[in-house]
This record gives sequence, structure tokens and C-alpha cells, in this order.
Amino acid sequence: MDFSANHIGFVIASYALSVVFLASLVITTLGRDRKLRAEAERLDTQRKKARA
Amino acid sequence: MQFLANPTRFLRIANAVLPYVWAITVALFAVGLYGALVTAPPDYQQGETVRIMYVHVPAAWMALFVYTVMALASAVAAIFRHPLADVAAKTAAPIGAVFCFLSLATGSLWGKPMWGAWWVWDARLTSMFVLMLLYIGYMAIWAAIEEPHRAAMVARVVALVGFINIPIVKFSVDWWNSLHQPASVFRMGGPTIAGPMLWPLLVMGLAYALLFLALHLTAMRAEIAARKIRQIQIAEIGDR
Amino acid sequence: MELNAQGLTCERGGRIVFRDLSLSLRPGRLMQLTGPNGSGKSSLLRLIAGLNESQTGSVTLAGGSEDLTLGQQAHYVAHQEPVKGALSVFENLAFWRDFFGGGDVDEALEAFDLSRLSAYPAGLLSAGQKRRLALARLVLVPRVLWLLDEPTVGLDTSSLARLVTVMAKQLDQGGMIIAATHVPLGREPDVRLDLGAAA
Amino acid sequence: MNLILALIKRDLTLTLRQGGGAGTALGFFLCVVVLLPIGIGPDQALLARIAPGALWISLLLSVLLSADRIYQQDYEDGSLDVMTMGPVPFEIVALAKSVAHWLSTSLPLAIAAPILGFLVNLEPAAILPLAIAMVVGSIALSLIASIGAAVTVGLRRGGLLVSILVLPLYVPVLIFGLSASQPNAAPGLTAASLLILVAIALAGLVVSPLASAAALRSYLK
Repeated sequence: MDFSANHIGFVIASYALSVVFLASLVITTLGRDRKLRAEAERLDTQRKKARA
Repeated sequence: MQFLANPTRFLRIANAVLPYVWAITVALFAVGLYGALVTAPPDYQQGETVRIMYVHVPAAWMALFVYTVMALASAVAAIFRHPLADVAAKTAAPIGAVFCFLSLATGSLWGKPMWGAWWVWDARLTSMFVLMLLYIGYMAIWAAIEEPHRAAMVARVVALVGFINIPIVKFSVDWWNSLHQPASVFRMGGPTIAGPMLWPLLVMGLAYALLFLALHLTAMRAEIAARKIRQIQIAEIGDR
Repeated sequence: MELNAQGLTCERGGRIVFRDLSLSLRPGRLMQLTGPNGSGKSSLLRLIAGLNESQTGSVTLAGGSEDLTLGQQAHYVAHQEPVKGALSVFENLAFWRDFFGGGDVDEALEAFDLSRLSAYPAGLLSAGQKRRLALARLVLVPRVLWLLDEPTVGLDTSSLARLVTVMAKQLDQGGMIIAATHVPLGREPDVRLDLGAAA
Repeated sequence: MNLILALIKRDLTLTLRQGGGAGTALGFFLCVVVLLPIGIGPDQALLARIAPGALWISLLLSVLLSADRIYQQDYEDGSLDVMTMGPVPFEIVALAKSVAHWLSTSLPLAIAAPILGFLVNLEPAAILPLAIAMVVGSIALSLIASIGAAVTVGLRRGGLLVSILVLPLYVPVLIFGLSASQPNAAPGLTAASLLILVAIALAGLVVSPLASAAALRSYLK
């Protein structure tokens, strides 16, 4: 890729934007998944212990 | 009533498949980006800016594909009353909305050097903009209705009605666009894409699709956990 | 300190609900309002609370604080529960604490056995539990006059017992209670007012 | 004082948790913005000329749309009854709720509108004056919307009535808002229009709580 071509900034900007949005989507999705599964696990064991 | 018929089967499959899906996604992105940024030749007309196509077109494909997945899931939920399908539709929406936004943003970034304006009401961009509004409407319905079961039923209708409207909007916007023939007729993807320019686009498209699969399975797993939490809370409250 | 009302008339939707009604209540006394539906029990309570105005007569709290209106020295608990589903049980009461400028949320929750639910979103509560959360406001902010409209609706026996103890405590501390209900309240009311007869 | 903060804090958390009020208003704003070029045609020069007016009208309609949310929920679940018996006059409650609506809906929109101006080809030079005028104008918009919301809170389908009642009151805000957002207008004109917008907002600060509280009390009877 020739970095001195005109309008190169737009190419870089669009790739940067895509990376930023897709990366944050991945991070938030994985984060929410881990947090909620841990919470569900905790409540489940707590409830099973209470019922035992 | 056990709200989710049998999430265990789905969870077992998801847990098994996810690591591989993530691995393939990363590999596809590596190959796709290499192709897009290195091997693909610059366009004789647009020069380097044509490379924006490799992030713009896959995002547009995915925006449409994910809405189709949502509509299909809603139809399955409506016909077979399978709550897991509602979860699939609900969790797909935010991912689809991000793809849609990215296609609009990269479209605008591509349009600026070509048309000199950040935003031109070109047929494709206008239809994509309306699709974005459909996504916002769908997510707003889920956020507005507290009780998940009623929200699911309403959301199915919104997804299906939205889906039927996509071709209608597409057709009318294209016709509207030809009516107001803009000064410069600009073909987004160029007349025909030759080999070395084409395969990176297909690889990037596949990479975006696999990324969606990985995100969707993870998001569904999280939503199932969230519903389980809500059920336990209700049960806990019920005991007092 | 005495609550007295003279010559009240209330008109609802063009219909005279009650006319020239008078009542008086002294500290530590419980008044029970009875009467068929539509005989104006709620209208009378809202009138005393200041939400409604009577065409004739007046309602005064002799001996109450001068710069506060009667409504600002009373609690009014109606059929609806001012509970926000999106907020947790604790947050709901904490809001009312900040709104009324003070009060102990934990004590109020404990009075109606809601402490264990304090972290849960109020939207998940049953009708009875929401009713207990509404009643908890009585304990949260001490006020001399309680106006209760069918307070026992939706309460199970243990919650009813808790309501009775809370009411007893209020009366012992020299508070006054007017309750529109047909359910016995654990003690004989000192004053009875049957709006059915007064119409 | 902390009563007002408590009310504002609670209203903001409610808007955030219950599916953003700002989100739906922004969605509505985008819908209006997309309909304009479809109706008028994608011609860039034409769009650039009408951009400030179009953005102002979109802002007005979006704020109006979210107006009935100010008192509706509290009226239905009886919170308003309890609030009239609070330690502070009911007018302060009405003011606090208008401020909460302004912070959660009108202000974010007033900031987002100029930024989204590029959709209707707003010249970059016009962005700043438009933003300033809109932020100042949004105060008046929320206060007037509060009156409309209070007057129709008990009616079954008050939504339509709100618009008929409130839009005429929005005319001065629109006129001076627009004259304050002209990018290359005479300097005196912009300053004068902004001052008038501030005056309308200040008048609203006094009139709106009084009118809203009075209207709400009539519905509590």
C-alpha cells in the first residue's frame, strides 16, 4: 500500500474506526458474558446450598 | 414454567464450538487484511481509497445478513414458540447495529474524497440509514418493555415487519435516487472487480461473518445467564 | 393537638359524595372509616391530605406546626403503590428518604420484613410486597397524621401483623391514624365514621 | 435543595435503566433528518441552505415527542400524590422534573443535532453558532414541554394534544433560535437573538413550574 497517496488519511481512518468499534464490541460482549455467567453460577450454588 | 426449553444442549454446543470459531475468525482477518492492504492493487481511478471497500462492503453485507438472522429467529420463535430463538434475535441486534453503523461511517469516509461531502444521499447509503433506524427501533422495543416474555412477543412483530420493509425501502430509494439523478454517477465497487482485488473482499466478508457467529454465540450465552439470574431472583423473592 | 374538620362537602363528577361532614380526632386515637364503595372514603382522605379541596367548611390541625400545611404533616397511603420497577427496593426508599429529607431506610425495610429484598429490582416484587414497600414509607419519615386507604389489601397474615405493630407504635407516640378499611386492625378503633349513614 | 438533586438523580437513573429517553428521542431525530432529503431531494446546495432550520425543527419535534414522559409515570403510580405532600412546594417538584427532562433528553439532543448536521450538509462554519443557540434554546424547550405534559397528564391520548398546545409556544424559540444560528450574520444580531433566547428561558423558569404545578394539582383532585 502506498502511504503517500492522496486521501490516504481516509483509508487509515476507516480501518482505524472499524478496528475500534469491532474490538470494543468484542470486549464488551466477552466481558458481559463472563460477568453474567459468574453471577448466575454464584446465585445458583447459593440457592442450591440454601435448599439443601 | 421453565422459561428456556433446553439451553443446556445449546450451551454445550456453544462452549465446544466457540474457541475454534474465534481461532478461525482471527486467521481469516489476518489473511483478509493482508490481502486488502498489501496484495490488492490500487484502483486506476480512485488509487488507494478503494481499500476502504474492504471494510465498508463486508460491514454492509453483515448489516443486512444480521437483520435477516433476526427476522428468521423471530419467525422461528413465533411459529415454534422456542424462547431460545427470541434470545438469538435479541442478542443479534446490537451486533448488527454496529455493522450497520460501520458501513455508514466507512461509506461516509469513502464518500468524502469521492464526492467532496461527508454525506451524500446516495441510494445505498440512504437505504442503509433506514436499516439503522430499524435496528434502533428494534432495540428500543426490548429496552422499553420490562417483562421479557411480552417484550419478546412484541419484538418478533417489529423484526418481521422491519424485514418485510427492507426490499420495499430498497426499491423505493433506488427509484427515488434515479429520479434525482445526482451530478456524478459513482459506482461504489467499481465496474467489475478483478481477481487480486476480489479474493480479499471475499475473505474479509467471511471473516466478518465468523466474527458475527462468535459474538452472537457469546452474547446468547450471556443472555441465557442473565435470564437465569432473573429467574433465581424471582424465586428468591417468591420465598419471602 | 387535635385534628378537626367542620362542614365538609365533596362533589365528585357532578355527584355530591357527602355534605356537611364533621369529624375530630385526638392524638393516640385510631379512626376507622367505613361505608359502601363510592361513599367518599377516599375522597375524604384526599381532602384531609390536601390533594382535594372542599367547597365548604375547613380542615385544621390545632396545635400542629404553623408553617407546615396539614398535608406536609401527614402521610397518605392509597391503593396505588408509588414504586419504580427499574429501581431496587433500597433505591426506592432511599429516594423517598432524600425527598422527605431524612429517615432510616434499613429500619423502614426491617419494619415490613423487606431487608432481604433490598437489592432486588422492585419490578420483580409481588403486589403484596409492593404494598409493604409503600407502607414502609410510614416508618421512614415520622409524621403525626396517617391517612390509610385500605392498607390491608394484598397483605398476608404476617405482614398484617407487622402493620398492626407499626400502627400501635405510631398511636403510642401520640400520632393519629384514619384508616378506611373493613378489616379488623388488631385493636378497637376509638372513633368510627360510617360514611354510608352520613350521606 | 437535596430534594431537587434527589429527584433529578432518580429521574436520570430511571431514564438510563428503562431504555434511554435520550435514545428514543435521538432515534426520532434521525428519522426526521432522513425524511428531509428524501422529501426535498439530495441536492447538496439546497440542503445546505435549509440545514439550520431543518435541524431546529427536528429538535423541537424530538423534545415535544418525549414531553409526555415527564409526569406520566409518576402520575399513574401515585408518586405525584406523595410529592404534593413533600416538605417543599409542589412547584419545586415540577421544576426539578423539567430539569431532569432537560438533562436527559433536550440537552443531549441540542449537542447531537449540530454534530449530525453533516447529514443535511450543514456548513462546518455553522456548527458552533447552531450548537450555542440550541443549548440555550433547549432550556426553554424543556420548560414549555413541561407545561404541555402537565396539562395533558391525565388525558387518555394526550400525546396529540400536547403538540397542539406546545408548538405555538415554540414559535418564538424557533424564530430567535434560527436567527442566533446564522453563521455569517451581523454580530449584533446573533448576540441579540441569544439574549432573547435566554430571556425566554428565564421567563420559562418562573412560569413553567407555576403552570405545571397548577395543572397537575387539578388532575390530582
